Amino acid sequence: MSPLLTYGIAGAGLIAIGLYALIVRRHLLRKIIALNVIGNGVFLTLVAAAPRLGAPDPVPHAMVLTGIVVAVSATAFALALAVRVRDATGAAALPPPDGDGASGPGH
Amino acid sequence: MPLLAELPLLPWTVTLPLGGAALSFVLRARAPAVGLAAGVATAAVGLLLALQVATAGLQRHAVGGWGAPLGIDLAADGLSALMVAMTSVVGLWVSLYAGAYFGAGNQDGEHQRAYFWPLWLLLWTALNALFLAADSFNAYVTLELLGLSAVALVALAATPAALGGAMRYLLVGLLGSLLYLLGVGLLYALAGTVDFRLLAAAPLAGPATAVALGVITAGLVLKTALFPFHFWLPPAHASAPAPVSAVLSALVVKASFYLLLRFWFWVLPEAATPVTLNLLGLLGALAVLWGGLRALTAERLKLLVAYSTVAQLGYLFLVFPLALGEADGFTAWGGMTLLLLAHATAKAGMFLSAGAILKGAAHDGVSGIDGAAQAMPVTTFAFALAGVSLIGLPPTGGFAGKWLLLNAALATGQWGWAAVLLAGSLLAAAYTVRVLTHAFTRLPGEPPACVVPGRLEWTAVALAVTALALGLAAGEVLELLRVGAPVVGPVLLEQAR
Amino acid sequence: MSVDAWLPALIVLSSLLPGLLIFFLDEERHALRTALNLAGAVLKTGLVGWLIWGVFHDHAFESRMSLVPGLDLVLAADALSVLFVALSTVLWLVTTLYAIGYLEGSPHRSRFFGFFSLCVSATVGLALAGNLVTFLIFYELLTLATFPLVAHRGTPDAMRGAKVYLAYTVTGGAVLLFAVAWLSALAGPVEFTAGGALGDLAQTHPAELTAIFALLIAGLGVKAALVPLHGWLPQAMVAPAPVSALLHAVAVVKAGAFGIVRVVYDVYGVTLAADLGVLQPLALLAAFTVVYGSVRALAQDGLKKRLAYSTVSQVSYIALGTAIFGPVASIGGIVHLVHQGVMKITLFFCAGNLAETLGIHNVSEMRGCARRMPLTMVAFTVGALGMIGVPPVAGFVTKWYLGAGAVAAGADWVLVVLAMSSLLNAAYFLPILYAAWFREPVGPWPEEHPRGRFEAPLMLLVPALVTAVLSVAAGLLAAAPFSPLDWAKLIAEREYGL
Amino acid sequence: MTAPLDQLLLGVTVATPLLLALPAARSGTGGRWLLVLAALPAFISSLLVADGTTLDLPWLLLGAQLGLDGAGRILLFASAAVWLAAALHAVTGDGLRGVGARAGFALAMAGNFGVVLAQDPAGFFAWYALMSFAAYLLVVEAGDAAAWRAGRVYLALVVLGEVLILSGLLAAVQAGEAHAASAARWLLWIGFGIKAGLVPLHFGLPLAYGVAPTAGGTALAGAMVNAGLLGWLRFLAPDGAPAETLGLAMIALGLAGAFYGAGVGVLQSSAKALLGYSSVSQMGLLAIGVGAGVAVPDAWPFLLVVVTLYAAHHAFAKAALFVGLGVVERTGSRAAWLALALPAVALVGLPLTSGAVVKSALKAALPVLPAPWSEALALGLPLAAVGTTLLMARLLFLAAPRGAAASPAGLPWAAYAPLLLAVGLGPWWIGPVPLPPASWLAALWPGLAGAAIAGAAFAAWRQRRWRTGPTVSPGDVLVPLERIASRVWRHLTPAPESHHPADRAPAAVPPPARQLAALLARGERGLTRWESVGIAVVLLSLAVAAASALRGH
Repeated sequence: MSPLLTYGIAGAGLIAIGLYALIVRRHLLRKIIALNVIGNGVFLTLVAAAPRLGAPDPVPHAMVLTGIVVAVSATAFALALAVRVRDATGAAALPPPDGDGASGPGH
Repeated sequence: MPLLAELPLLPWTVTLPLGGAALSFVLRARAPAVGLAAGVATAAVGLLLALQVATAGLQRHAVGGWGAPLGIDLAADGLSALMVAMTSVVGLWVSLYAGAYFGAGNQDGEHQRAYFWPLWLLLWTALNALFLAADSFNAYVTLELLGLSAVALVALAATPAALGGAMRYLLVGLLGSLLYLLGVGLLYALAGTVDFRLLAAAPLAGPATAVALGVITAGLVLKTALFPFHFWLPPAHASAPAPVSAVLSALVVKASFYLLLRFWFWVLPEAATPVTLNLLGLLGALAVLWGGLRALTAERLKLLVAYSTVAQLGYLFLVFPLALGEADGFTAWGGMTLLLLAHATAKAGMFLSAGAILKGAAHDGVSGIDGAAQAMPVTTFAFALAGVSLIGLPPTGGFAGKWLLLNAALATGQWGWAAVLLAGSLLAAAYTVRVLTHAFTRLPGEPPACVVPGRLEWTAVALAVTALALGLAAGEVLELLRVGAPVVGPVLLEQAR
Repeated sequence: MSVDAWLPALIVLSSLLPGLLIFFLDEERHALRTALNLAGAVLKTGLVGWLIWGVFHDHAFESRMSLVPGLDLVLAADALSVLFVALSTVLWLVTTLYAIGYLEGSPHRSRFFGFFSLCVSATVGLALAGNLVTFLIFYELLTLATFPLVAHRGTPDAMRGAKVYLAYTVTGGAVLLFAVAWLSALAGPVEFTAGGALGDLAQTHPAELTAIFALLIAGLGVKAALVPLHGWLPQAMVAPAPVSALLHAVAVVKAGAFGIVRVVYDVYGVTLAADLGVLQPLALLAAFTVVYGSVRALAQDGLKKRLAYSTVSQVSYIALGTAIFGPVASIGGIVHLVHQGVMKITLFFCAGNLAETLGIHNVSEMRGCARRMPLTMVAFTVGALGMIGVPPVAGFVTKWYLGAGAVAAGADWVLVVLAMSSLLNAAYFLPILYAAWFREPVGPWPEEHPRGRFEAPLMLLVPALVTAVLSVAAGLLAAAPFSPLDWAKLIAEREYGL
Repeated sequence: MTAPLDQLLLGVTVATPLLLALPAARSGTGGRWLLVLAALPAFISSLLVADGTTLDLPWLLLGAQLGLDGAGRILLFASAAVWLAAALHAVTGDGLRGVGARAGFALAMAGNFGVVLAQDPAGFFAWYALMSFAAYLLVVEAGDAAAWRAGRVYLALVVLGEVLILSGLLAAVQAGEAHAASAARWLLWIGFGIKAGLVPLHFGLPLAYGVAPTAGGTALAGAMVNAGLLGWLRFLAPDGAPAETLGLAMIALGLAGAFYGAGVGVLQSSAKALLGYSSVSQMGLLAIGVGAGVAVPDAWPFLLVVVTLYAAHHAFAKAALFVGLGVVERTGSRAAWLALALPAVALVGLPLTSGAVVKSALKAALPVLPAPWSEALALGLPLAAVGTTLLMARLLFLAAPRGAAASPAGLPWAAYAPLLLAVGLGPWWIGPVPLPPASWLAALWPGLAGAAIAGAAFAAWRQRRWRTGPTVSPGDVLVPLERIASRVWRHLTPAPESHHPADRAPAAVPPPARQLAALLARGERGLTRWESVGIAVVLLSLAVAAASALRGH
């Protein structure tokens, strides 16, 4: 079993796990972490795809680095937002999508 | 115009708003002035770019002189030029509107006023960069940037609803862009490049390609809020401040759709199968119906408008069965583009007028705008005109687009899609009228005085009128669209002769 | 490019621009608003006069503008369009006067007159439309321009009526759009041409053409209030009197009827339509509508409602005449475009006067009102007798040609329909006249006369009398040159290539 | 051959009453003189205008034409005279006091003259309509309940007649449409028959005559009735198409009318209504004449003359009777009452009267008919004359002045005397038709027989043996008809509703829509759940991937 395949399978597994968690977990922190897991899975897959024709290819690594940067900033932002949500709604979970029913002056 | 052809407009369309964002973030007190200036400049450059492409054809610029495959390239063909132009027009009017919308009154307003501009200009940067991105990875970065700034803008309205909507929006957006990134990575692994042109040239086939296309499609569709992935859009768009809602509905969702087009029509047209095309078309049709019905029964005005966005996005997906794989695809292609542009302007106008009306309204229910026609005739007029374009009544851009799509559907004998177009029109008419009847309903006693500054009114009108003018200038738009178009064919099809 | 290429566009603009300007006038600028209105109306009348002269001498007027390659906006003038244009222009002038008097002192007049002018521009536009798409465009514009007029009062009633109105017309518009798109996908851009524009398609796609015809008629039938698509018309009665007058006489209902005429003569060509066998069903439908409308009118107590159902019945005369193959019947149908217009607008003016001056809304309240408002009731009587078909009022000429044409075409059953409808018309109009002229007045009416020596304000009285005179003249001088009948004959000649 | 002056006269004939209508109506009772003036041009042109004069008015209506021919001249003369007399009577008596009545009088006059002169179908119809509708104002002049009822019936019949006539004309004008031609004749027969008292649509006549004041009644009975007849003469003229059935039908109904009118008329208790029935009976005889001409085209030319003359004679006699009744009513003078006998015997057709001439002429024409009919008529006409005699006897009985003679202002005889004169001189101006002594007896016995019966009845009455005769309300068959009509009407027409039918507030979202909304909301909640979203994402990517992968192979 070549390391490449291992990486690939591992990446896919991570993505699957993350997706599962993102779906079933209610707590925002868990959802954010789940997204990070997915992200890592994606990165792993990219890295796995990196060594082509023997010589390692720098481009995917550059991509992954960029991806990580993006992921970090996104996570930070998500965490901040999660805190705001908890402050506003009292629970660190997604409030049910305020369906209908006209509410007071709010826009 | 040789001079115009020489101008290096591509980089400016990105750097101008970026600089504006930074500047307005630093000079917080002056934010509105700075932001507005930057906005106007960006819009001007964007429109010039469209003119440049129209006259001088395809444009390409290698940032920092690197060039593909490694460097970052900016490229503009007809479609992206139109997208940039659309962003410029909507952006311009929204900026003018926002300048008057975020009152300097309460502390909350101050906060919004301070943070709106940098975020909005950042968003604008991301949009332009995405539309001009020449490679799929650059597109990923701009996509993320776009998503983050959009979420931040939604969160500006600090209400629980807005925060919840923003959070959901963020999670979905991240998931979508990650899926997209996965696809891009796979394609790179296969083709060894992320550049759209090279990808299109590369002989891509096999299961890995298929998986790549699958995840890319899923991710982008998720971000485009195609039915049944629309669940995040209405709360986010409906709870954001009016100018933000306008930008989100008019522009942001179009960005991911634009990428979808790039991949399906340029990169992997040969991977399209009747099944997938009809699947996308079907989801679009369902979106039209579902969104229309939800809008018809929505009780809050902005939610109604948001669901109308869901419906209108559905139309765009009819382009897959109608244009891709057809001999003369340009009819549907042009129709889709016209609808896209018309919806951008009309929907922005609708959100802006809704925002203006609700500022003076007792509550944000649809019935809260009773008597608006008396208090704010101009704004009501804008709303109505925008609605007319959404319905697709002549002579608006919506009509031109629908007409082309209808023509394509009928000439190629794909009756179902024609029926969907009509049903959508009727639903749109129904929910527009629902609002207008309330607006025209006369309140007892003296008509309420108009409370909002005039700028909130005529900016909305301007956008609605743009949607109308689009119908009259459809010919020019289609000419520009032909530059580097992935499909060919006459503008209107004939079956018999 | 000569002025001939501008005239049609100018005619549309002559009411469009004033309308747009009026929107931005503030409520108090009565004088300016009135000036704009009348200037537009008079200018338009002049231009139309020129147009008539030109068309009579076979000038070709055409303004063309390309929206999209293969999708042109064409305004052209042929005999038929000129007939309709002249009608709407003259009646617009009159109705504007009436409206100015009617709405004196009521709020939102700028909005009202703005949409009023738009409405007329749309009507004239679809009259001058040179191809199906242009027609469709103005057809929809008309829907949009009339909605705010119907909703003008803003009362729950008005809103409901307007809603129903829009529900019907927009649906009809969608059907029409579908049909037009289908036809264009089949035959390319369809330009109106006397004798038909479809050429040899009949051989290749008979089935499609039949289906499209049905769809077109369904789409147009909504505005033309063909049963069972007529439901909106009585609802739209909540509109202010001038609007109802315009809706029934010129704008909406007539637009539908005009469209049917166009489709039969200038799109399909009457011969092709006859060959396809689509005329007979249309004739039957129209005939049924004629009778049905009259029967329903009988059962209405609200004056305007009764008039509305009478419109349902009368307008179908046009479709009926169109659907009977043969020049004579066509003349009858076409000329009724004008005749029904002038007569019905008279009736609505009078109804408005009664409501304004005496607060009469129902037939049951009209006893003796002729003693109080003789002139108004004279006009009303003229209109009513015309509807019944009593010579020399215009309605008689229509019935004459319809009947003669039907017999000539061997469709004798139409005579029975005409007879029934005449009887029914008499049955729901004569009692009104009887009560108004011969019964003792009842009900507390405002004692003091409004102003001046006249029973009703001059601005309300004069238009009614003018249209009444017109409807008599149209019948009495039917055989004179340039009478509506004369013009209809010219049209029929050109359509049938006689 | 058409001199401009004659053409001018024709125009003036119809124009004068039209133009004088408004002034006559507006300028008080003095305006009644204008009505006399209005009838003069017609009278003059009936005497002066040359035969075959035509006046074309191509711009009018559908291209109108006025003209005068033989039959037209005779009827114009009679009508003009009758209108003149009626107007004169109104002036010297106290008729036509109402504005509406004067207007109606003038307009109906114009219509009547127009009908006589019109040479084109549309024009004929137009004048006919003008006359009929304007006459409504004369019928309801009295303004009491009976008048309104009669007016309603009259109007209904007019409309029905107009519709039938219009349909008939439309069918007729399509020359060469054989299928239409015969239908047209039947329609026109019935349509015009309504005015000409055709049984069973006759009930308009007695009803209208019964309520109309003298002047209006005279015009109705003396002049306008003939418009219906003229319609027959103009449009039923044989044109080669076989029409025997129609002709025989006309004869049959004509005969029926002759007897029915007499029979029911005798049982009337109002003299005027009785005159109505007498008209029904007389028009029945005329219908026989026309029918014979229709059935036997060869006899048409002769019958045309006969019928026209008969109509003129009937016009004068009936007008004299009507005016006479009016005079007797006002003055109560016995002389006036006795004078009624002259037109009465003229109607009966005793020798030396115009009646005798026209009746013998009619008899002379009838043998042309096929077998059973000629005999039936040879027997029927005398019997009808007996009936007429009874009618006239009953009339004199009813009209007999009761109470002392009054002497009102004005010249009550101003119109009566000339009419009597005209009736008396009838035989001479009707002229040419010979009256062999042999037929004197034939002309005499019905009168005598009738007189005998009447005398017996009168004696019985005098003997108090016969207090109250049975009576029939005017408009016999109408009574049941009216009941049915009113029921239908109530069924069709609404009860008055309130001004504002819209007090109910509009439901913002009607219930079904609300259910839909709930349904959609539930669906939306389902779609919002992360489970569904995640699954959808996976499914979509798999679907696309799978599809394109399969494509790949």
